[in-house]
Amino acid sequence: MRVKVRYFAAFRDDTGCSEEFVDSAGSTTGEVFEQCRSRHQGLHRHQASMVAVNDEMAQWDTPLADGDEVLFFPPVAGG
Amino acid sequence: MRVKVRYFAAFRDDTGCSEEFVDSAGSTTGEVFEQCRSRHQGLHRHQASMVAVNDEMAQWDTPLADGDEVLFFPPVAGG
Amino acid sequence: MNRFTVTHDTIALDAFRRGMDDPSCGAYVQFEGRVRNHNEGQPVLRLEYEIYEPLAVKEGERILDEALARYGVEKAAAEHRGGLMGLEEVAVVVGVSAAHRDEAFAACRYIIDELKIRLPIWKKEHYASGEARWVNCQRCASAHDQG
Amino acid sequence: MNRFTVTHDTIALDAFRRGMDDPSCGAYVQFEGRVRNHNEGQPVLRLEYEIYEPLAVKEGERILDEALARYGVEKAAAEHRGGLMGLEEVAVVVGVSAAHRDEAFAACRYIIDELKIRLPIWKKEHYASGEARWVNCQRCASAHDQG
Repeated sequence: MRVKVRYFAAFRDDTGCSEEFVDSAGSTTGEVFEQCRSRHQGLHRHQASMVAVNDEMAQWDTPLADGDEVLFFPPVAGG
Repeated sequence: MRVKVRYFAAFRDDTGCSEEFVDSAGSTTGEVFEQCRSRHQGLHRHQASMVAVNDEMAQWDTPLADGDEVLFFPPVAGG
Repeated sequence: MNRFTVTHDTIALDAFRRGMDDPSCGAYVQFEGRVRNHNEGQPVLRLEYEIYEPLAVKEGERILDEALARYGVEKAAAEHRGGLMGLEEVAVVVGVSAAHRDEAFAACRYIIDELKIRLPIWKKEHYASGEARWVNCQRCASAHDQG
Repeated sequence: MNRFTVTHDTIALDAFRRGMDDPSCGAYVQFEGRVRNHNEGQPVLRLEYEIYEPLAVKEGERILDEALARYGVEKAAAEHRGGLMGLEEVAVVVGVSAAHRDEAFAACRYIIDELKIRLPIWKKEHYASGEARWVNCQRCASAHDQG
């Protein structure tokens, strides 16, 4: 399965990358994130990080399909 | 004791009067109001009515002195 | 500098808000009370506010001071319009600037609630039927008379 | 008609408020989030907001719908600015028109609270020291990391 991954804000700084393609053996957003972590040492999943798939908010166990676009969001500005 | 009495809003409509002088045997704002009621049939002291003396908020048992200006306020607009 | 003011013209909202700028504040909350086209089922054409200005200003300033002390906000101001006004016109505006939004919301709410019950200001509604009536707050109207 | 909008220019507050007029509404509450000159003791020179617009707009509209349904208010709108902005500039504005002030205050508060935690919007503070830093909400920062 091949998905497109996009990093925002602090995640873009952490990875030095704004988007990349990932060939994944995993099948969920969480598994793809772990794979990205192994590729980018600075990347960490803080508790308030969020994920979206194809411009809809998703969960960390949301299943992915080939061609999906996965958005990794670091914690938002909040307060 | 002679005081000046001023009526506002609905009280002015109730009395047909915006101000008048009252020679009073009473000594408090409440007593002067009762005297005014006997003079103006339409005048009633609703629970939320307020009174001021010489441009300071007062109570219904505030003592008065000769020459004081007493302001009778019907219930305010509120809500 | 008065922070509570009474006007008999249109309230100058832009000037009011410019006066509330404060570089230390991340939050600004503004409340506007406007003339609405109905009350208790009756169509309203316009409102008239009678204000006893000397005491309204004194008590208004006091309420603003209380809000500053109670909530620790940086700036608070309010302006009330008197006289006749038409639909959608602003009768009263309250503004609060604070470092954070918690206290800005709380102080703004406190101020408008206190202004409404403590200031010598009376509202007369003019209806489409041609009638006009002094309006009291519902809490007061439902209370028993004392005499 | 979008009620949640994103802009990269100065937020047009006058136009925003004009859009909130409603003759059936006696209460209007507006919240403005502004750039303040300090955070946690550090002098701030300017802010930068990164917004992922497609999802921010979708989720923003959802939050406005929730507020209308939950509080029964007549109108609700919000606008968020992205990019660099200086001190005292408005980063976000929320407006609510309602028949009465209770629900106008409650809905306005609900909207800004939800926007702050649910929208994909990130804030970078640029300090007088020349440094810049992404800022998270304190609640999130104090929580433990998951990995």
